[in-house]
Amino acid sequence: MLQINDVHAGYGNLKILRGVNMQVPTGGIVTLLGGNGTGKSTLLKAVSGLIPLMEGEVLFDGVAISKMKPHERMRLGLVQVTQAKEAYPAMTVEENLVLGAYTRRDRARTLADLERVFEFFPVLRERRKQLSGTLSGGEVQMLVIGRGLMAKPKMLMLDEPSAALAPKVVLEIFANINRIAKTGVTILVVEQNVRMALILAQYGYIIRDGVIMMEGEAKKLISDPAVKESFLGGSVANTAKALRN
Amino acid sequence: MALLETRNLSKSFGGLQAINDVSLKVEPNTVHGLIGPNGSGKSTFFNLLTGVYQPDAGSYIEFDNVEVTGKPAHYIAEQGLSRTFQLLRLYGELSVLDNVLVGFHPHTKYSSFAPFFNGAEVRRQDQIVKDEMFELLEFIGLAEHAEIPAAELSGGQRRLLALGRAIAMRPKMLLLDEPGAGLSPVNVDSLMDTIMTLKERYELTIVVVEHILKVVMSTCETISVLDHGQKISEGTPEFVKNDPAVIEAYLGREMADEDIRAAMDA
Amino acid sequence: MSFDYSSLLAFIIFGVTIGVVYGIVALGISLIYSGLDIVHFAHGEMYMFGAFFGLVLAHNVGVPYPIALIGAMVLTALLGMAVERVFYRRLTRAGGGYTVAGMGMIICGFGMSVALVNVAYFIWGAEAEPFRANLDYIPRLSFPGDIEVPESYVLTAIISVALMAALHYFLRHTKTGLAVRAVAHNKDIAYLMGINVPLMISLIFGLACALAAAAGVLIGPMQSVQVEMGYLMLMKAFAAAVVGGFGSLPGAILGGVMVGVFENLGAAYISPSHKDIYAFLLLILVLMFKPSGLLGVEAKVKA
Amino acid sequence: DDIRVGITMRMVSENGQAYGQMMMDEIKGINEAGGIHGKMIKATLMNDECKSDKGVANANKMVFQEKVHLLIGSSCSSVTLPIVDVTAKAGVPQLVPHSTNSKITQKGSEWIFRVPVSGRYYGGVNAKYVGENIGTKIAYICAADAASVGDCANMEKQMKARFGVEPAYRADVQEKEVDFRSHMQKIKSMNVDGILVAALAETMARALVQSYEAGIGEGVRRIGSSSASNAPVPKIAGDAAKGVFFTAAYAAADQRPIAKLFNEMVKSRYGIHAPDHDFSQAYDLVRIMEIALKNTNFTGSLADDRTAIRDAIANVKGYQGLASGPISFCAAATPQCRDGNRTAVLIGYTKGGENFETEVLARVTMEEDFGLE
Amino acid sequence: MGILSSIADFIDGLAKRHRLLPWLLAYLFLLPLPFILATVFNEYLIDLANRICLFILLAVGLNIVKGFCGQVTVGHIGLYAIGAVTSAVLTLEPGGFGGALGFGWPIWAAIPTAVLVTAFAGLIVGLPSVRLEGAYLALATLGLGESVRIFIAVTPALGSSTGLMMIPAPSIGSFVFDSFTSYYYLVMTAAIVGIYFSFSILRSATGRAFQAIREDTIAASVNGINVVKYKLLAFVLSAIYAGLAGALFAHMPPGYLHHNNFTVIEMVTLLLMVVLGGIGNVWGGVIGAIVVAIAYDQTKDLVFYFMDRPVVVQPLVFGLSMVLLVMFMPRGIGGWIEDFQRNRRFIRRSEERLGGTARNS
Ligand SMILES: Nc1ncnc2c1ncn2[C@@H]1O[C@H](COP(=O)(O)OP(=O)(O)OP(=O)(O)O)[C@@H](O)[C@H]1O
Ligand SMILES: Nc1ncnc2c1ncn2[C@@H]1O[C@H](COP(=O)(O)OP(=O)(O)OP(=O)(O)O)[C@@H](O)[C@H]1O
Ligand SMILES: [Mg+2]
Ligand SMILES: [Mg+2]
Repeated sequence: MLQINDVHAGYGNLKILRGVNMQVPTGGIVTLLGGNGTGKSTLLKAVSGLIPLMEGEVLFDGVAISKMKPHERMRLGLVQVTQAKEAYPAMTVEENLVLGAYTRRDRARTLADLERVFEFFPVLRERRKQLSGTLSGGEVQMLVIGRGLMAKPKMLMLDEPSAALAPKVVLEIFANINRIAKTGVTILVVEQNVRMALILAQYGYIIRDGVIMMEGEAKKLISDPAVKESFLGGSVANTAKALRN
Repeated sequence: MALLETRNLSKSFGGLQAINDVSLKVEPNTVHGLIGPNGSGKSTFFNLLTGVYQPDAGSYIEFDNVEVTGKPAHYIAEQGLSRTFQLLRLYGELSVLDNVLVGFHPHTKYSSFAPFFNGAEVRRQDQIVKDEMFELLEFIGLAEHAEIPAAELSGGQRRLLALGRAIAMRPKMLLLDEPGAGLSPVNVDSLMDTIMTLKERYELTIVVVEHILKVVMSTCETISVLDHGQKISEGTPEFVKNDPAVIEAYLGREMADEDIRAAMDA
Repeated sequence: MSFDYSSLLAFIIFGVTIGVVYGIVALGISLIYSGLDIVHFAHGEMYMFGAFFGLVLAHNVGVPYPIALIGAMVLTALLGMAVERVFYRRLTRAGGGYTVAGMGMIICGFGMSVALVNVAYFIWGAEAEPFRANLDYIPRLSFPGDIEVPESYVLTAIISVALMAALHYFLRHTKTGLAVRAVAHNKDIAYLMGINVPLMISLIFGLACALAAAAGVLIGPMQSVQVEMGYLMLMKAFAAAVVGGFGSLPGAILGGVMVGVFENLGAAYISPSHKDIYAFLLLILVLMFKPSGLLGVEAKVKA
Repeated sequence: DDIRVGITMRMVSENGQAYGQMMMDEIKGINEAGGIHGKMIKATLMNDECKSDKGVANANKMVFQEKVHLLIGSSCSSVTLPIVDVTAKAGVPQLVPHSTNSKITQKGSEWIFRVPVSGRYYGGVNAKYVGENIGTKIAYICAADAASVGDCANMEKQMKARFGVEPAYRADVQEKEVDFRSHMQKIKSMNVDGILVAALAETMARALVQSYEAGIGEGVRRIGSSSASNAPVPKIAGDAAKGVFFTAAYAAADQRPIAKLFNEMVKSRYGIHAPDHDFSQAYDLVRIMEIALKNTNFTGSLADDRTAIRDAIANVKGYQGLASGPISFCAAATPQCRDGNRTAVLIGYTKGGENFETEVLARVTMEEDFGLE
Repeated sequence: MGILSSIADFIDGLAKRHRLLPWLLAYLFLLPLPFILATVFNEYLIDLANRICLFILLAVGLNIVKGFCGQVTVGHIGLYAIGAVTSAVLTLEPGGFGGALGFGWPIWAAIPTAVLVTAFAGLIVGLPSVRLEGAYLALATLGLGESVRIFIAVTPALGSSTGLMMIPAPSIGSFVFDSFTSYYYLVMTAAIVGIYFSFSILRSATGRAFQAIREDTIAASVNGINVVKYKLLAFVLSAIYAGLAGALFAHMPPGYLHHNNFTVIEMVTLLLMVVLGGIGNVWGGVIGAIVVAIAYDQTKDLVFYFMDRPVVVQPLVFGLSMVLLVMFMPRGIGGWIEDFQRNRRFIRRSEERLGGTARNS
């Protein structure tokens, strides 16, 4: 579905990505992991076209999309959900969601999808008339994922969907991502919550300083001591322990 | 004597009751956790305490034996209540040093007109303060970056600076709103160290909101749990994490990898 | 002297008829503000250019008045889009808000206003031009108390209301309208929604300038057309947009009418020489009591 | 060595540009005909936008940097007023093309000479005519620009002095007022004999049009202030200009050959249907300057030359050009000596529109002291 | 660059030894300027320098409220007008020549009073800032500023359309400040003192509070800054500058004021100075004032002939250059200076660090 070949990109003169290679198979869930500031979000922006490539190419569904405008890529079914907190603050929740379906012409199906998003995230139904600028952090996160879904994507790229969410919601979100994947949507998810991400995904990449440092089957990575050392030091893994004690 | 006490604290936005009759006490020199589902009102609670929002009628907030209900934010800050924000809100164009100097503002000794009449005194005092703030920057590990604008810091350094700015106020109490969000696991560990050191070194009382349970569970003496604006539980970490109401509303069941995978597939 | 109710009625009617014109210019300003987050200080010049385009079409080309109106709207929309594309685009891309970039926008707008006035001056000269339109097919309105409203004002009121209704429908009930509003807040995300952002920006600008042109052509027959006509209209329209609430379309009209009536009453009963102050007075009064304007929504961002 | 002349005028307005251009053309004509005693006139033209600070800066620049022998300007009273002090202090003769405010010459500068008719004469002529031929129940609409405020005040004073009447209605409106309907509505119910509209051209034209729209009949006479002579008034007001009368310093309907020649010259060179008095005054000014310069003995010392030019202008007596009456100056620094033209013509529009027509109703010469109490 | 940084180092060094020394040097340096201008060029340039000094005062003052405190005001010119008209009316003789109001005060009492009145007016212009932000504030202050001008324009007691005239020039004993040169010492001193104080403010807690409000109002209030007080303070301080500049303008020969010296175009010119120089940078305002005033003056007699018609191109050039400036140099000249300073600091810091480690090892 998505093929990233030797991508270099960055901001202005500053090069962040230095030759990234990745593949996301159709219908699969792939996760991209890495420490703070290693270039995960930058890679997603390069794929969705928010920043230009310096070198390399990106193929989506076999089509070279490197030269396309963001909205053109989006029309092909490549949808990105950015790193939280980027809803339209002065619009209501419902308007935000409807915007997600902007490129679609089938009104009836759009409404059905709206219902589906409300089923995934019932809070949003309660808040449908509220301005999204006043939502709590977690609510906004749900809103932007829901909005991504409204576009009826072939592939969804999620940037840290579980950040700043309550533990219970984290599982819900991941379960929902899984359900979304089951409906045939290809998923690329960037995460800090390593354990959950690797449970969810079939395949994982670990990025460091703008290059892919390690990759492999998620099942293998989760038990790989090297990964554990650099990532599983904290967060959910230890939460379990803390709770047990 | 509690350092901070709220009674019947309420706040509604239009039809939404964001905080509903919360009474809470924080004892001096403790670390107090505040957890709860998203949208349960934790940040709103902080906003009410620090005067960013005005509470509804009937609420009562007392800090350090002074009633501060409905007082303006700067007044409350002057009483010694300091905080960080979920979205940091640093002064992006100011240098790192200036950021902490602004934090020191309530303790400025000269009047705001002094630069006109008594420039020498202003400079003398500023020099003293600057030295002091430099020490603080050394403590949080940003001394090297004192001169660069805050906007040029990396994500993790920004969180540190936000903390530094809050401490520069020499507060009696520090409110931390999700200090660990977005930090990689390694950085979360050093955050916990920092919190404990702060408490000791500055004899601070700290209230921390955090979703990364490890942080609250291992640093807090007491934890309060909010849900839909109401306090649903309070006690030691041990008590809270076994409270069925908290598990139901917030924690969820503790699960092994396989169970999680099964739950996802369900 | 006993209080004269019929002249009070007259002043109110006069205020309303001129107020709707303020309203349509304000509508454009409001649209640009809500769409692009910028206060367009050169909008008065769009109004002026619109009036001149209409004049050229009606007098030099010789088309009938209604066609001249539409032609002027199209031409001015094109002019506005060109100005936006060539000059403003760079700035709006740098970010909205009223920090450095926002200040830049104010100055840029003023600069553009000065430049456009001088371009117009070069083309048409400083002298005012009469705009004679044959409006005999429109009825003259008569009110009790010997008040007559000439046909040009009647026409203005009708067209203004129609334009507003059309715009309101467009923004609230079409998907393109929703997209226009989305572009306002965050262009990056609008891109990710699949919205053609540059096109929307041009669309917003074009619409707003077309509205200003309509006002210019409508008011031409009443007040003649002159290169310097833009500034005063801009001030009134600003007042109207703010009084009604920036970003609120019905608000712009309400604001326009209020400004029109308020200044007419002030001029009639307090002092005619302070007339322009009344609009500002109203603006400041409203802002002090309702900072977001009468019908504006307060988009407070959460702390 | 040239004779340096500085001109500061409002360039972006009405015919401002054309006046400036005509002055430059006339000066070029003098140079082409051999100049003054073999010297060329070097003229610098600057735009003061009708703003006093810019005008003063222009004057300073011309006096101290360009080192002009003679300064011409400005066309706006509010700019001329401060420049009078600049030229008085620096000792530079100044010729005023068309600022009518009476205070300009009352400041007592030895260096100032006014070519146009001072505003104080207009009021008297207007009042006399109105009171004797139209009636004394007059409504006043006065715009807030310097000229119109003066015109209104002078008229009001003279109506009071001659006929003992106060205005029947008076509205002080803004300089660029566009909506007079509420005033007209009030005036309509008052049965006045006439309406004085004192305003700049466009504003006046709008008021005239709106007075008919409000339903005030032709029986009520419309009286204009001196700017009624500017072409935009009949052009914009159209039919509403017909019957309007006003006082000015030049009538295009003047039957003298010199006037006819001038009208044709302006029409062919600048494409203007009929010149107003601002045109004629700008032209007269250049002629007066030429006469004065010809009578000056240039010594080569700037200060002496400036003084000599001043004295030469003060010696201009009975100049008969386009102006409504003879222009004479004298040496004393008084308004009596320096308001050169004391003759106002009463002009009426007989047809409005682009190709408007006027007629001369009367021509009145006033005493030197008139209006100075 | 080498020369620049050695000059900057030199000044820094001086400032370390004595705080006021660089200022005194600058003052001494500027003292003979009129004589240089008059002999090398011509007297007119002194007049230009005087006007530049007034613009510097205005721009530096505007920078306090706009650049430091981040409040978008378009009403500054109204304050300038208030300062000018107040001082003028106070000093004019009652029943004097112009027919305007007059109180016959001595000038040295009138100027401080005018500054106080303006400061108070600044407080009022600042009031909307308590509740309004961004565009709303810009329009509210625009309204207030224009209202001041219109009010002056229609009030005969304040000059209305004929203006206030023959406003007396200041004098000490028998020495009258009525020549370009003597007035230069008055306005130049005022400008230097104004710049100095502007720096003092910026580098004090007051200045930091202003900047904190500019960056994030909510965070500032939580940091114990009384936002309302400091916003108003910024307006009042900038009004003091405007009031002083206005009063000095009123008494500057030929002592004439007219309401159209205070229109929106003048306001925009001021904004242009601040932005060209660099917002939030004290030297920015100074440089902007100098550059704009000189550029304006030099393009004054730029007349092109198009088909034998003289076309005054200055306004067009002025407008377009404003647009292009904002487009291509949004941070102004001050932006360069800041970058330069930052680089220098960076180099010095790394040198110190290297030196430090060298000693340790
Ligand atoms: N707009 C920008 N301009 C310049 N540099 C940037 C910009 N955005 C990010 N960077 C830099 O690029 C690098 C990579 O940033 P990126 O956002 O991709 O990190 P990330 O892997 O998503 O980290 P995190 O886990 O903290 O979100 C960082 O060093 C950051 O400072
Ligand atoms: N200014 C406001 N206007 C309207 N509603 C608000 C406002 N601020 C907060 N809310 C609402 O109050 C509720 C509590 O919000 P709050 O930000 O306090 O949650 P939280 O507990 O901090 O959540 P999170 O953990 O996600 O940060 C939310 O439903 C939010 O939508
Ligand atoms: Mg990221
Ligand atoms: Mg929160």
